[in-house]
Parts: sequence; C-alpha cells; structure tokens
Amino acid sequence: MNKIHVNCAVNGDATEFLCDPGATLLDVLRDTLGLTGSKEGCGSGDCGACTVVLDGEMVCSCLVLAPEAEGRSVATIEGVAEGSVLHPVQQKFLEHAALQCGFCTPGFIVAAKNLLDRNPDPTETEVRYWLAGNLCRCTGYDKIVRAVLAAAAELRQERTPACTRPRQ
Amino acid sequence: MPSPAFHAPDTVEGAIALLAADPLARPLGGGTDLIVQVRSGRVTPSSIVDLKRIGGLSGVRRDGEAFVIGAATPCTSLKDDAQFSAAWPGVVEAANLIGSVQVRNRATMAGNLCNASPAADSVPALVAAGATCVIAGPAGRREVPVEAVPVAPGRTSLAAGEFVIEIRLPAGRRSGSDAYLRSIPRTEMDIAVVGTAANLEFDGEGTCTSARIALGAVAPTVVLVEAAGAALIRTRLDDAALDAMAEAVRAACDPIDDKRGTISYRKAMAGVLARRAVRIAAERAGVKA
Amino acid sequence: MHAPETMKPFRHIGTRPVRPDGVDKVTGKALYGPDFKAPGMLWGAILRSPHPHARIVSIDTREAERLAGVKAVATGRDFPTLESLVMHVGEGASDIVDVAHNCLALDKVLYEGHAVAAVAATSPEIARDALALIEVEYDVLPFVLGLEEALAQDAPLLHDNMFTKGVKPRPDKPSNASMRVEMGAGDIEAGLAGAAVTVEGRYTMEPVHQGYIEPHACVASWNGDGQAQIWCSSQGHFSVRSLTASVLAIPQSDIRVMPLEIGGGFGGKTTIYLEPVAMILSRKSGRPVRLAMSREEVFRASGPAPGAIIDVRIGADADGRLVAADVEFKYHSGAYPAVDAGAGVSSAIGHYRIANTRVVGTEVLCNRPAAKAYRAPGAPQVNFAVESALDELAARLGMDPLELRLKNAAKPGDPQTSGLPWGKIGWIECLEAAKAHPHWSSPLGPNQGRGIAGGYWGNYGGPSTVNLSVAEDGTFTVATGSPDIGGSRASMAIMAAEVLDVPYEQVRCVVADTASIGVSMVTGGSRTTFATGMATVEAAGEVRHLLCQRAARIWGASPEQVQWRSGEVVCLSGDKQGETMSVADIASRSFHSGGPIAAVSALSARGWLPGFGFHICDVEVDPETGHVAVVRYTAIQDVGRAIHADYVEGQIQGGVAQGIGWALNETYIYNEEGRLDNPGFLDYRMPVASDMPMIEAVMVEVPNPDHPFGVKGVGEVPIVPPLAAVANAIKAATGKRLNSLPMSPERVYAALHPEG
Amino acid sequence: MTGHALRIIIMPPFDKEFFGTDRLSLAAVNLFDLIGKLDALAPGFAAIAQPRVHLAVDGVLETDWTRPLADASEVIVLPRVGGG
Repeated sequence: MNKIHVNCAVNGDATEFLCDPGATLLDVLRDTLGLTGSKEGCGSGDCGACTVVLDGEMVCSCLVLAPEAEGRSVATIEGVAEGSVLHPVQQKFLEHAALQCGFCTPGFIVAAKNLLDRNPDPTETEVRYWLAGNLCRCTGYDKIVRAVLAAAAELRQERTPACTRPRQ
Repeated sequence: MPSPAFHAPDTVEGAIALLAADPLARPLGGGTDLIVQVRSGRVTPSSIVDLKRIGGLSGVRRDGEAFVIGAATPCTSLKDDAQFSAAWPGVVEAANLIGSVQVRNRATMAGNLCNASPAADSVPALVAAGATCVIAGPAGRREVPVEAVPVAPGRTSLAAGEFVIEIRLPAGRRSGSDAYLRSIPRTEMDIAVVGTAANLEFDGEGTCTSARIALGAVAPTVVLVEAAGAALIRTRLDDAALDAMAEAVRAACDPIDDKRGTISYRKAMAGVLARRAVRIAAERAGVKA
Repeated sequence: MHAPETMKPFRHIGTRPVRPDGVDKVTGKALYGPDFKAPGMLWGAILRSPHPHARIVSIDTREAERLAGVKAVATGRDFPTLESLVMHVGEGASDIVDVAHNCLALDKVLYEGHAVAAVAATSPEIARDALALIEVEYDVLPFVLGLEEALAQDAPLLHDNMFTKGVKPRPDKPSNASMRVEMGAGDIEAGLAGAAVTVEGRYTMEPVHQGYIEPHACVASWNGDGQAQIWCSSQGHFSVRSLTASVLAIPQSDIRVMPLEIGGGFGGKTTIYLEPVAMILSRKSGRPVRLAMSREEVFRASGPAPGAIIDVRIGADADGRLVAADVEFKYHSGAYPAVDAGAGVSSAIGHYRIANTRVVGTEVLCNRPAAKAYRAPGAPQVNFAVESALDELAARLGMDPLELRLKNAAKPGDPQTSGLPWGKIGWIECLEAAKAHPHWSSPLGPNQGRGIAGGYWGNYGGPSTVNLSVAEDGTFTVATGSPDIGGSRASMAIMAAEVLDVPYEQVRCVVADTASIGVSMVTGGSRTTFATGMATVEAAGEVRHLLCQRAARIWGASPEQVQWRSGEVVCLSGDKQGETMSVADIASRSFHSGGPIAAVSALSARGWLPGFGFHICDVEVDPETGHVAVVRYTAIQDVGRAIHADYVEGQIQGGVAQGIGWALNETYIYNEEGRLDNPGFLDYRMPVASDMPMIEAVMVEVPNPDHPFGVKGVGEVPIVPPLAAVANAIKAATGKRLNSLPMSPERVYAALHPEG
Repeated sequence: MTGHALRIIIMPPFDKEFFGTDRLSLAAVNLFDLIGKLDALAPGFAAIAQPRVHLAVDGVLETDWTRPLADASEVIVLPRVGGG
C-alpha cells in the first residue's frame, strides 16, 4: 500500500507523518503520533470522544481522513493546557467533579473550550445543545454543564479589567 | 481489502478526470457519511477524491439573483452568512440539525443530497426552496432541481465522473419565508423519522401566494407535495386550509416500517409537523397563521 | 477495627476535594484500555458469527495463516478442555466452561456476533483482511429471541443439557429455562381475595446495554516460560486474572494483570471477553497481542441487561394497606445462564410490608449475547412493574401515591422477601425528605405530569486489600486492588486522611496490579467505598498505631505515654511531656527505629446495608407527537454517609440518566434474521446532554453502624426507580399507562391516539 | 459431633435444586462445617456454595464462614446477590 506523506501542525508544532490513505486522523493521532488523549468510542461520529479542533472548527477526528490534514492545524486535548497550567475548562471540570470514568472527558473539554472561544456567555441550553455530540454515560451531564458554565464565568472575569471586578 | 487511494485535486476539471477515470472512485465532501461507510465496509471505493481543495467550492456567494453554496461548504458555515440565513432560515436550520456540531462542521448539503438517504434533513428544505444544483462531469455542466439527484435510497442520477459542485437558491426574496421540522426520538443526534419543510410566499394582505411543502423519510426519496402547497395558496392559512394541507401531506406519504419508525407514526407526524412548519414559516414572514 | 474516636465533626469526610487522578484525565494523559501499546505488539481481530444459532461444522484457517503479516490464528479448539466449574464471575456465578465458550465458540454459535476465531497480525489492516480468509462452515439452526417463544414446547434448544435449576422434581426434559427462583410468604390467593382493591398488569421490555463509552480492549503477553502480563481496563483485575487463568488452566500467579484506567463499566466489565483469546494469540506468536472491540462488536457481543416480561397483581385494603403482591417475571439470560433472577426476586417488593407475597423469577436462554450485570442487575425491570402498579393502585384507592408508599414502607426489622430482617435502612427517611422537598409541591405547567417511584438495592461488601505505606518524608500512599471508575481514589484518600488527621494532599492513592496488592473483588455491587474503604480505614488506623509506637521508642517512652493528636504524636508524660513528633520526623528515622512503616489490611467486609432511593420526575408530553421531555428530576437517596459528596451526587445523577434513557429510548432491536439492527450509538439512543435537565441529588444520611464512617453503597440504587418514575409521570401528564419500554415518542403517541 | 442442632432454612432455588426441602436441622461448629454437612446431603452443593450462596446467621449476612455457631440458632441459605 502506498503511504501518504502529510505535513500539518498539531497543537502548534509542525508535524509530519506517513499514513495509509484510508487512515483517519484519529488513527494517526493515537497510533502514529502517540496522542492517545483523543478516544475512540464509536468510530462513526456518534460519541464525540475523539473531538479535535481542525482549523478552528471542532470535528470528530474519526470522521476525518488523515491525508485531509495536509497543511492544516489540528488542536487536541493534549494542547489545551498551557504547559502545566490548566485551562479554566479543565480546572472547572476538576473542581465540579464533572468526570467519573474520564473517558469522554477529553472530547468534552475540547468541545467546551471551542464553545467558550466563540461564545463567552452561553446559556445552559446552548451548552447542552453544543455538547449534544459528546456522549457521557457516567455523569448525567449535570456537573459537566455546571463546569462549563463556571468556566465561562471565570473566563469572562479574566477578560474584565481587575479594577472593575466585583468584590467577592 | 486495500485502502482506497486519496486524491485532493485543486480544480473541478482535475476532480472530473479522477472520478471519470475510476468507476469505483467516490467524491469526498465532509465525509460524515462516506468515511463511516468505508470504515464499516459498506462501500469499498478504490479511490477517494477530496473536493475541499478545489477553489470556489467552499462558502456562500451571490451570483445575481441566486445564492450559490459551494459543494464543500460545511453546514455550520451557512449560519455565518447573514443574508443567506435571513433569506432561507428553514434551509439553514435543516442543515444545522444534521448530527452534532462536530458533524455539521464537516457535513455539506451537497453531500447530504448525494448520499441519497430518504431521511436527509437538508434535502426537503432545499426542495421546498426550489433549489437547483450544478453538476459537473466529463460532458460539461448541467443544472437540475435538487430533487432530480436522489433516485432511490443510496442511489443518485449522477453519471460516471459527475459530481455536484454547487447548490443554488433564489436570492432577493420578497415576502415569504421557510421552515423545517423533523421528528426524532431524542433532541439531537438522530436520523429524521419524518422531516417536513415549508416554503411560503405571501401578498401584502397576508394571503399565501406560493407554497411548497416537501417531506423526508416518508418515501424512498424526498417528496414535494404539490397538493399540500395548493391547499394553502389563496388562503390565509386558516384551519380549514391547514387541515387540507395536512391531509394532502398524509396522503402523499408512502413510508416503510423500520427500526426508526412505523408507517402509521410517520404518516401522522408528517401531518403534525407540516402544520407546525407552515406556521413557523408564516411567522417568519410576518404573517399570523 | 480502628474507628476514629470522634465521629464528628469531620475534617475531610463529606468534603469535595479534587481527585488525585484528575489532572491526568482532563489533559488526556490517562491511559485507558485501548490506549496501551507494548513494544513489538501485534494487532488482533476477531471473526464473529453472522448467524444467531448454528453448529460449527468446520473452521479452515489455512488461508489466513498464509497471509503475509499474520502471526497467529486461534479458535475455540486452542483452549484446554475444561471441567464444569461454577465460579464467582465478578458479580455473579458462571460456569467457567460457558465463560470460555463465550470468548471463543467451540461447537455451536449461540448469537449473532459470537466469536469463532481470532488472528494476530502486524497491522490492523492485515488482521482484518485475514479474518476474511477464514472459512467457517455452519449448519444453521433455528433461533429464538423472545422470552415466551423460548419457553414454548417446540422452541429451539440452546443447550441440550439444560435442566431448569430450582425446580423439584428435576425436569425430565431439557429446556431454555435455566433457573427458577420463587420466594414468598403467607397465602397469595387468599390475600388477593381479601383485598378491597386489586390491580394487575403485564410489563415488558427488551434488553438494554450498559453503554460505557470505552470499548473493551486488552494487550496480553504470554511467554514461553508460562508467565504472562495482561494490560486491560476492567472493573476487577483480580477477576480478569482468575477467570483467564481458569479458562487457560494455568496458575493465577503466572498472570500479572496491570489495571489501566477504565472508561465506564456499570457491571459490563466484571467479566472477560478478550483476554484469554489475546493470551492464546500471544503464546502462539511469541509477541504481545492487542485485541479491542469496535463499538459494533460491543453491542453485538458484550453483555446487555436482560429484557423482561413481568406480571404483577397487587391488592390493598380500603385503607391503602398492601395485603398481597404476586409478581412473576421472566428475564432474558441470553446465550448462557445468568444470575439476575435471584436479584430480581430480592429486589421486587421488599421495600413494603406485605403479608402475602409470591415472587417468581425465571431466567430464559435465547439467541442473544449472554446477559451481564448492569447497575443493580435485575432490579430496575421488576421495579418498573411494581412501582407502576402501585401508582395504579393509588389511583384506584383515590390515595396520594406518596402516602400509599409511606403507609406501607418497610422499616428496620421488617422482613425482606428472603425473610431476613432489614437492618438500619433509610427508606422512610427518603420518603419523608421527598414529602418535604419543594419539588413535591411545586406547580406543573400544561401537558406536564409528575411521577414518583422508590426502589432499593442490596449492595455488597466482600474481599478487599489495602496497603498503606509511609514515605520517608512522612507522606502516605494508599494502594488498593479496586479499579477507580468514579473517584474512589479520592474517597480512599479522604478516609485515610480523616483517620490520620492529616491534609488530604498528604495521602495519595493508587490502584495496584495483581502482583502488587492482595486480592480484591471487583469494583461493583456498590462495594468499593464501603469495603475497600473499610480496609483503608483499618490500615490507616494500624499505621497511626505504628507511628505512635515508633515515636514512643524514639523518645524512650512507653506506648501508653504517647497519643495521636492532630496528625502527629504527642508525649503525655515523662521527660518528653508536651513534646510532639511529626510524621515526617518519625518517618525520617524509620530505617533506624525498626524499618519502614506500612500496614496491610486484607478483609472480607461484612455489615453492608442496602441503599434506598425515592425519585420525583416531571415530564412534559407533546400531545401531538408523543415526545416526552423530562423537565425536572429530584433523586433522594439514603447514602449512609457521603465520603466525597460530589462523587456520591455524581453516582446518583448518572444512574438517573441511565434510567431515563432506559425508560424513554434505549432498546435492542433485532431483525427477522436474528441480527441486531441497531449496533451503534446512532440508533441505540442513549441520552445526550440536550435531552436532560439538571438532576437534583438529595443525600439523606442514615449512617451504617457497621462501617467506621457510616458508608452505604450508593452506585446502583439510582438506576432502579427512574423507569417507573418516568412512566408514572407520563401517566399523570396524559392519563395513559405505558406498560412497555421504551416509552418512545411513537409508543406514547399510539397510547394517546389509539385510533391511529 | 459438637454443638446443638441449628435450624437451617434453605431459600429458593437451593431448596428445590439441591435438598427437596426448605427446612433442615443440623449441628455444625461453623459455616464451613455446615456447608460440608449440607454437601453430604446434596452432593455438589459445596462446589457452588462460594460463588452462589449467601449465609445469614440469626438474620445477619455472614462473610466469615469460620465463625463459631455455638450460640447461633438459625442459618438461612439464600442466593448471593452481587451487583454491577
């Protein structure tokens, strides 16, 4: 079989890989690049555990062929934290116990961050519909939704100049 | 089985050449149907031709009196075009009910059309809108109504080497609007059990002057129910007109029993949802139904 | 038992600290079953039967073996011949012969998706291609899927040697009824005859799946000297070890199972499917072999919860006192005998005081995947029938349904269905909390209805081992043998920190492999916080004792002269009176005062108590379409005492969501060929975020006197009441009783529009 | 033989599956001893006892089968229920 040579950026780093033409981006992330944070729960775009951000838009990496990544930018769960500093979405997931088994968590965090990147003040309903492509079987979504809303609130605070912040 | 070859041509002509040269080649738009089908072994293309690198195939643009939606335009980006969203809210909402946000960031209306599923969400809305599509192929380009593309579940009228390059809808609407509603068991992530689209025009008095009602998932292909539209024309969408419309809708249904719904439920829902879609379209047009 | 001297106020119990494994899980670093790779690893794949029932005439693997890149092929013939042996398989008893044949069929395939052969190759693509080269000749047999069909006289038999257990005299003919359990008290017919009001009904449902998001996966490496390692996610790596060793007839100590993070189990990962197969492929190839299921394989071949037919008759006197309850149910057990009937019988009506009872459960074999435990296995099905019937009874009596339940609720000391008395249960407390909850008296909108239901689950204790060790700097490590599915490492750290009276962060907890800690039963049966927690408390108490002893020796004092106070040792008398010694001070001198400080607690926890829950559910029904939206949900549960409050609430919320999914949309759909028609998340419709409201979890605390902190199991109870709570809410909203699950829009519509 | 006769209540399915009765009277020093005696009455019972059986002594489930039965009066043999 003829492998395809692909150049792209993964979490900001120039990355090249060889892939089978029929391989998915998820296959390459997990098996070639060792980025196993993106999970395969279904392989058919129905669970969202493999969610990554491709050129700014979140997609199921199981529904992207790896050669399609040529020249594009891929952001995965491994790039959400800045070094050891967690993103507010990650921090709020921990503080709100928004994970139990944690298997769906990377997909939820990537999706939730993508929401807050474009909508800093979503309603509960907007959060629920945005995350409807991510299945969680453990939590009943309650604490996940609360964590995302809390992260949104924190991000809004950060954007507010310190002197105008309301006192606690 | 060998993996399919992958091509990403940058011109329509390049894509036609690749598709025409290989009867088992398949064009790749968003891939949300094709990749699942390939992975499960349901289809075994020998090569995949990615359309997304072709210039001009992504995005919404105006071409005189038409909106032109490139075949590689993901459903979510339709929402970003304010003019298009204002003109065709029903088409935009139909395209943005498919799958999840993740799926809609990839899925295209052209792909939804060419996958030829009777339950495709965007197709009834496009048919109701009177949309056409431009097909490119070895013999040149042709423009057909979108409903001419799917001919049976999973089958299209596209000839070898042909693919849809764009979908066209009228621009500069006067006094109407459209709406799409579907029935699914959950609130998201399901395939339509029934889909209903309504596209209405009104005169200054609020009398309906034009009505197109289209249905999904109630027959092997999308159904444009002319009798349902006729029942609304020259009315102000009074109850009698809506009843007649719904009756025509139910009569036009020829669904199957399957894991997603029964014949009787599909027929009943077609009537209920068509009524609701008509009301929403009228409301959007500023007419009280 | 080293229980803390003072039970209150707690320093850590009931708080909500960040779990120790949290950062790994929010950054994608945590390694789950499918994430592990070993150097030189081969990729395995499994060939599965397309037929629901067939005799295997022959399997020709020669072509597959010849394919370049294929390193091993296995069939059921590669397993040793096993003698029948009933083992405790995680959550229930199974014959090891059945376990083996479920991993790879031997003579017959019993369901579509049954594994028949496996390959290991240098790439997943080659492995997949090799499967296509295996030729299996089948003699296709008639199949049976339905409960009543499987019990019919002329039904196809799955097992020629199946004589119904629990029936006397032993049947003279084999059948598909594998087990019958009957319990009761009093005289059921007389009781019903004397009732002022009776209701009866039949309730039905198809099987449902546990729906964990992580598919099963493992890597096995079996060397020529007989020693092996298995990396996998499971609810119990000791069960993986014992079952795999038994299937392969090798010593358990030759297998070291390394527990990976587990992506959900809910009972479905208490057994094995892949591990012995990967072992055989590894032994044959001399390389580590990975086997993983696709989502489709998970649905076709891993354990669902049984579907059911349940017949109920319940009678009450004119005052609403329950006088008789007759419950008879049939559960799918699938391809092999399962264990849910006994649990179903125990979980049916024991929450009420009823003089005359008869509860009969029958397990029925059929050509479906072997049923496996699913959260309170066997309880939700029968509870759906009983709590729906009670609602009907309340309506007939003109009685408030909550008052009916309160009036008849079992109290501590009342007999359970088995005759054993209830211990210190908190059922009445849950009912009282519901009555006082604002939800119960809040107004409803148009097309809305409110339903309630109560339920319970027996919970369990059992064997757990914990090793608590002190590092040289005075910090603590708790090692358990209990996989952490929902925050149990945090709970163990909380309990140890409570006993030691040290900061939570000073105690870290890990899940150790089978060679590094003693035997521990599965994380299931709502037992981990109770039983492994008990071992943690005991080990922490012992370490505290050792630290005191060590300080005394360092001071030259007697043990009686020292005391543990605020996380350090204080000297009460003598030369050193008033001096304190920190754990760090003691630990840093441990090498020269008797050696490292550690304690192991290996126990079989007793004194567990059942959990009770009571749920209030509001739905809104679209009368034109039959769509049901759950708009408000409150779940009240006696949790004994919450150790980590967030994860207790999380268990309750998660169980409720699964129950709502079961109630409204989840179901197995088989086609006429006996093949599963919805083997994916698209058409096996689990709730998505936009389907759910917030779920208010109300924790009632009636502490368990037999646990040092009062813990009762919490994980399973919350899936029991939702089925009936939703059904009763739909009845309240529409006036229609739905007796069959799922209560999909189509079913609700049909009930509302019987004319069609 | 040591000790007094205990009242043994055999719950379904074990009554019909093994013993043909739900009431027995046996003396036993502890629960392992009792299992042995039950196995003598119904061969095969001991083999399934650990995986399938719960034992309750005077109304309380007992996981320690070495527990002396000198002061006990009743043992209930009932199906083991695990969980998910």
